[in-house]
Amino acid sequence: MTTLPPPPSAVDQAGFVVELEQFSGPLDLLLHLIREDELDITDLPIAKIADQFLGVIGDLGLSQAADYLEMAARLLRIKAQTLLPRRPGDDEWEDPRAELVRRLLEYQQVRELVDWLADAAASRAERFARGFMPEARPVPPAPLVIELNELLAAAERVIALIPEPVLHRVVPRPLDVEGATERIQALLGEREECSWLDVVGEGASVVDVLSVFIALLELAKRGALKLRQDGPFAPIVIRREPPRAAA
Amino acid sequence: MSPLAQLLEAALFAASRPLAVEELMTLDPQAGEVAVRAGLDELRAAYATAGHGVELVEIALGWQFLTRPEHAAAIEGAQFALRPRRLSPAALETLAIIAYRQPVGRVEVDEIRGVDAGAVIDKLIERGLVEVVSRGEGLGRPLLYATTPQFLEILGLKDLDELPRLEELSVALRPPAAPA
Amino acid sequence: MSPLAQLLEAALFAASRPLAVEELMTLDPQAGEVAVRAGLDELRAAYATAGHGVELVEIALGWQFLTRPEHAAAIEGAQFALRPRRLSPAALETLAIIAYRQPVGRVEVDEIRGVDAGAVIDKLIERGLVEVVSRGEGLGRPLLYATTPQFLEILGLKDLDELPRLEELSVALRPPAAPA
Repeated sequence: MTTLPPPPSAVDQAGFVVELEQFSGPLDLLLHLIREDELDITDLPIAKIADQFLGVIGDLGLSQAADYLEMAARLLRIKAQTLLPRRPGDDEWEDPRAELVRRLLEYQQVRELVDWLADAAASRAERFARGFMPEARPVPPAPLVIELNELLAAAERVIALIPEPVLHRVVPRPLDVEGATERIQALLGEREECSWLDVVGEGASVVDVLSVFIALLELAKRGALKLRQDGPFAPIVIRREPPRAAA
Repeated sequence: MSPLAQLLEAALFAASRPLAVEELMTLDPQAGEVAVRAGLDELRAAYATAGHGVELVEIALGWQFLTRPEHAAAIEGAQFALRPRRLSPAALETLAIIAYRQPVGRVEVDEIRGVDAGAVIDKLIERGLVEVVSRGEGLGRPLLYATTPQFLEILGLKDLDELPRLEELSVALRPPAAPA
Repeated sequence: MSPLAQLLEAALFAASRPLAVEELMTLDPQAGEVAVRAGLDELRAAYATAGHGVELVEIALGWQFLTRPEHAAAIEGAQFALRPRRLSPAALETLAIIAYRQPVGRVEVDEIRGVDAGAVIDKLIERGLVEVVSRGEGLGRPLLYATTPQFLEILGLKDLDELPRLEELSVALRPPAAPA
């Protein structure tokens, strides 16, 4: 039985979890679930723990946080792998849980260190250092030392980083923002709304995508259109602005 | 007390941070390291035996007068001094990893914690607990981080050797990867 | 020393300002003004008789520990002898780029170092080693940076022409050849 911790305290408007008081990350949450059910880390019932993990991040609204989402995906993949049948006597078989188990053990040790550090900090906080400075005059800043050799060594390091005398990276084709702008305006001249794919088409090059993107942002800034995306990786919807008055 | 012990006392009393033996040696050019260490021992003993509310403590690679723990509640209650804010679990995790792996790059910290540690590391740098010490080898020459003397100070440690050894923990951490 | 005198000692040590008798009375609700004054006398006497480098002094605003005047010169001298600070490798690299390319914009520095140099440049400005000299042409008219006279002063150079030319660098860095 999993008792749910209180909901997260700091979720910004965009829905991304900034910092949780409850868990410091997906490994922490995972360890919490394992401890609560008194499960054996080295022989993890992956199906059970994956379902619990998904349940908790859903309830906490964590499903938008990339780190938690990535862990969820990893758990599901391991779960799928463990469900695959394997031939008896297959020596090549490697437990798909192994990597996760290693990370969990390592993380568990970090948590143990955290407890030790927190205790040490708490006992240090029982002692105060000198609060009052009799000589309140400002202390001059410490003298700065730079040796010419140090600077030259730094210059050499820097030079070593430059393959050639600095050349600007050459883009194979210049961005065609104007062309993209015209294409978008033409499309919106015909319809109220179109999608990202309508503008860029299939198999667009990086340069095309960038051109369209910049053109869209520019047009949106000018108030000529509105952009909407219903969720991460959802299609981008481009809408003419202001909407033409209904006939 | 000897004149040197008195001079050390005055200097340590006036400072708000731990002073290293080398720094204390600059107080009196005549006194060498041996004399300064003897003076510190004399001073510590004088405070320990006469029943004082403060004591001389070796901490953060230096020496510092600190109040005795039993007075903390009264001093804080009277609002003459504030206790430092506690570090968040995320900050402590990051500090633990940096302390044991230093010098260490951000990617390694991220990997062990399973989250992006960039913002936490920036906060720790801002608080003076972590600093950039060098650049590593490899792609993009990543910055390498290490703990500062102030890290030792907030934990009340003399040096990094006072951290628990990994073998003493109940689970074993994999050894840091050997540099390629 | 009595427990109350020890508590007073710890509080006076930790407080960020002199404390009045009325304030010190809040440390221990059981102790009245008479007891606190007696504790302060006891504390002052303990420091005065045992030969200490600090003393308890009553001033207009209240009570506070001060170092004895005879140590003032030594302490101030030692405070002045702060450990000289060195620049981090990142700062040195940035400084080297600005020194050799000035006036130079941030984007160019970023490009050469392969990382965002904004924070490092700000630190160099704060330290008085680098300054904004003008705005460049082009997109957003970027700020252009150059080294300051203080940069030359720290390096002991008369002017920028005294910086070794880049072609000479690897020669200049090689240790002087031993006489054959």
